[in-house]
Amino acid sequence: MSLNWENSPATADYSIEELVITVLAEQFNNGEQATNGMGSFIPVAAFMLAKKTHAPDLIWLASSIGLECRPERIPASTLEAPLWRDSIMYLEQYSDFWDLVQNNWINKFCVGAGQLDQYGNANNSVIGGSDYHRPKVRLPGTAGLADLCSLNKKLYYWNLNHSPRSLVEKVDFISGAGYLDGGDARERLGLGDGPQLVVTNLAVMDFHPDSKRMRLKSVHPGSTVEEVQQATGFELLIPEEGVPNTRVPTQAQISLIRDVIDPDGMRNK
Amino acid sequence: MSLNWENSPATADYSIEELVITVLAEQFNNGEQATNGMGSFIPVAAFMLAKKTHAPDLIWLASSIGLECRPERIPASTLEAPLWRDSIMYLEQYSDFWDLVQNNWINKFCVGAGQLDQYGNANNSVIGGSDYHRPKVRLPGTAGLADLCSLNKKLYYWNLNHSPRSLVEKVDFISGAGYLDGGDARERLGLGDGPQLVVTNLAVMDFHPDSKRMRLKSVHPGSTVEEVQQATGFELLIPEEGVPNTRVPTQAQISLIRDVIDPDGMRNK
Amino acid sequence: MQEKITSLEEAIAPIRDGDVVALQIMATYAAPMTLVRELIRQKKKDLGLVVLIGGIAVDWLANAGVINRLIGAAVTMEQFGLCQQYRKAVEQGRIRVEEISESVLNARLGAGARGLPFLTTRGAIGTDLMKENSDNMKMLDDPFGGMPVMACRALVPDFALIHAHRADRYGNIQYEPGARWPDLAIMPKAAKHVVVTAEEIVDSEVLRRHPERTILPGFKVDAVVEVPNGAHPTSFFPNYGYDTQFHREWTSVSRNDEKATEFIDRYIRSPASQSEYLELIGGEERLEYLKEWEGKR
Amino acid sequence: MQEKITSLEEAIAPIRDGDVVALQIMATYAAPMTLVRELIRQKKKDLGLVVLIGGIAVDWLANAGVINRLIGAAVTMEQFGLCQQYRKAVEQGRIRVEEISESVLNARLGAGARGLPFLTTRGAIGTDLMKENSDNMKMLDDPFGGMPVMACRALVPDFALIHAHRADRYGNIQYEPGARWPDLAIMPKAAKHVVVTAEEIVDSEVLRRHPERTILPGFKVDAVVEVPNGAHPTSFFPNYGYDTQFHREWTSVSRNDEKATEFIDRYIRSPASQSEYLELIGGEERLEYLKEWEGKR
Repeated sequence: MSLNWENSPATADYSIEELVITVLAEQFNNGEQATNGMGSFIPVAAFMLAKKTHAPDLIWLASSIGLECRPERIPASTLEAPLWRDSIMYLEQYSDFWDLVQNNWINKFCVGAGQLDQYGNANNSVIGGSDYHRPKVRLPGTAGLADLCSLNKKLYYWNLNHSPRSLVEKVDFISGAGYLDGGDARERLGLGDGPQLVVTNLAVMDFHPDSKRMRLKSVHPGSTVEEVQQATGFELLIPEEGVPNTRVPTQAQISLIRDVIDPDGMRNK
Repeated sequence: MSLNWENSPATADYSIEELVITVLAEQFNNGEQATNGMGSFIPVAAFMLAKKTHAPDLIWLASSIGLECRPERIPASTLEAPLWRDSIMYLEQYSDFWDLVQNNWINKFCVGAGQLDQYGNANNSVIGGSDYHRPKVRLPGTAGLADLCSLNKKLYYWNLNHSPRSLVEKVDFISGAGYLDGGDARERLGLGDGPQLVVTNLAVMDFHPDSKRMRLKSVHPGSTVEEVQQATGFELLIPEEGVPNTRVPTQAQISLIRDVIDPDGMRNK
Repeated sequence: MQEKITSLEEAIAPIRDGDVVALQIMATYAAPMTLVRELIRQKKKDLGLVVLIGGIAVDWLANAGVINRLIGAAVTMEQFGLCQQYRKAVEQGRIRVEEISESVLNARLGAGARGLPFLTTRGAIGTDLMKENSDNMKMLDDPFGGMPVMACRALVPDFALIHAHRADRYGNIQYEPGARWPDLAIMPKAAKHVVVTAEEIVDSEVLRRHPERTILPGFKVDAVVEVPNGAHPTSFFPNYGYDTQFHREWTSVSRNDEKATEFIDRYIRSPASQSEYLELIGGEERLEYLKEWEGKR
Repeated sequence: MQEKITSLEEAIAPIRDGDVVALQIMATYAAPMTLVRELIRQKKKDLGLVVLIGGIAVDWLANAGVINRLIGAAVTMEQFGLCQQYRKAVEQGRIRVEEISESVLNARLGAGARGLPFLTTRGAIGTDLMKENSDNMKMLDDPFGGMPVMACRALVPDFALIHAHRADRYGNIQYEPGARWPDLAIMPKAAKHVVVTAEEIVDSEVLRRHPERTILPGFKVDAVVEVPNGAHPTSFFPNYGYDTQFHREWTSVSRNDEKATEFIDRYIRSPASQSEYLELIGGEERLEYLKEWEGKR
């Protein structure tokens, strides 16, 4: 906590998971309320890092249950009581949580998806097969993703396996609404906000404000624009002014992640 | 509790309130779930008496909050914590209570009304005046009566002031649906059950199974059919086979009411 | 974290004349009475009041001309009788009543809390409440072919006023186990702004010992004021019972406009602070007495 | 009062093949696993299973052929990975999935609990879930002119299976403070019949000490069985954590049908009782170990 993170120098000693965590952490700020779902070691690490550096007053709701919890470190599960240790409030789920979420008092959600498409639509349901009821691959299912995607949330996706199979032109099944067919399709259904950022093992993408197509924002050191495009199942928008490198973690961020937040290395699981 | 209530002889030493309590108590039986509203000393006494005599396994929900409570005696309010002392469950109101009530797991309700009409419609809202917004008398309001009347409950009314002003041909305002215009009017709206009994200081009335008009069931000792009819603002149905006297309380019932259930005499307030 | 502690004056000041204000209260049970008095002291007017079962607070606000409309299921002080000042104001057309039943109010506030345009009930079907409130209650067919239901339009009060057992300075609010009426559960979630008085302000660490007792997160609360005995003369279990003597003193004058106003001058307009008010109502001795409520365990 | 205590056999016997059974479970959290094993032991079949987030129980039921359809938001063992037996059964068409999101499932069960034909949400709008579930999810205009909402058809399971911390012999059920997922809050209220296992059966007087912890009244419960460690291998806080080793033992065989069936024969079909099962999974020593869960206070 007393680390001088603000003036800490950049480091080359980081893993891809750690880079993704630092990029995500920067998206969450003081005065905001954010939550994560299950199987979410990366978002949990990002929230914890944000709170220990630039955003001590970020309000983190752990896994929709534990408000302002203080786990000693990331535990072995993000859907179990050790995570929401020392919470200031347990949100009763059926009314408290879904009231506050639907009414947008909780407004940022960081989550993963089996497939994402060029308009930020997410698929955690089924891939391939003859029809919905005979899929090639049955994924876990939408859980709360379908809800949070339609309930005016700002959505932050992470993906540690950037490939033409996970970033596809069109998802096989929309389990979470992104910008649908792009343009104002989302707005026309009365759905606010939507996907903001996609952080992968290769690059960071956002969405064009008008077309809502996915746009390359930065490439991680060691990757090139061409490599990222090749690893993507659709044509990424490339800003004319060029694509910068993703800012690398600082020494202080890495120390916090390794020594304080996640000494057990759950981020690598 | 150890009083030999089953073989206790009738007594002439009772008040009208006590008679009303004993008549109501008989309506509530083992294996049923019943509740009361606020300002309900008479129903509370009736539930407590039933549980101490023929219906120890009646499930009484005190004022929609305290399940199977055990107040030492009737306290000074029926909408305050002393009533639901020793409850086995506090029903959280917004979901638990209204779920169980709407789904008819709680199915009997004992309540008073400012006006009742010949079809058992109840008024606790406004009397007289030029219109709804300029009433001659503003009553407390419907509270939960409008809900419970429409939610398939068996309704038991009490009235300690049997008069043409409180038992009227047509209520000025329907704050609680009885049989509406009679016949199958209630059923056509999909509303089940409805008013079962009206117990006043003069008589006991039920409702004709077809016409749903109020029908004299018994008159209290000391009253006559004619007196009851004169005190009623509409024509009561009088069974051809005659109208018996209301059964008077037993000594055991009176002792329980006076010495155990309501030593402070809240029933007379 | 944003600090939410403020004074009574500052907590109530943002309420504008004409606003819709939701008030926690059930007849004689658990109301933020210090906030109610502050509404009168600040001479608010034309407020719309939302109550489940209003009690003495409604009578006071009616006498002081603070409210001109009421959305609620009932107004009564239960064993202390009708609210006579309120009743007269309604009968004279000074307060317009939008009477709805409990399940309808729950549905309206529940929709407000959830950001939905309406919620539904099967209560109150067939009553005249529907006729008088056709703007906010409409029958709706079941799209799946079942029974029709009544849609109840979302109600979003401008403010909710709440009294709680404890809070921290960031506005996290705790309530002790016991009866939790719907006014507490749903009004503050539905309202745009929430003002809370608490018996005590505590360190956040105290709240963390019982996170299941926290009923509102700090980010949903605008202002918190520490007000011991802030529910007097209503009950606030397990801390204290309602004040019978004080309610009777009010009902002994409440049919007489002049005497009622004198009462309000004396107990509400004159005392400069909560502690002066508490001295007036009998001070420490009276407060100790109220702690020993009937049936306390 | 009606006694509700019975045996595992008798508690599960009334479930008929084809019934819809709602199961409390959140990935690795708080499931009535002894009841799940009893479903397998009694060779139930063609059940429809309702889960919010199903875990190892769904995998077992899939392997044993107990279920042929699933209504739920997700099936996963979180850090232990996908449920492979379930996944294969779906891919082969042996289990039909009606996938709905959490707010839709809450609305469907909430409507079932409240006796309403439907409840509404703004979640899941625009997704393909709507297309695949058009019988149960329909867009509905707001009769007050606001945003349209999605109506979610009432779901009334035949049975709900629940595990709790304690119960009395009349079926009053208590749960300790902590996370209360919607499956616990709403499934048993929506279901026609409720079967509960409890860590301990206690005298009703024990429940009366904390009435706010009682989550279900006895009259809503059909059967109660005392089953210490009845949630193993899922977690049951604060009593014990999930069993990592046991989950891993399952996932090490769950991709192989034959080995998976051997596992189920060994741990579910062979032990004649809960105590034999507990011996098999490591007995007192293992149970003591699980009590010392990570982060316990």
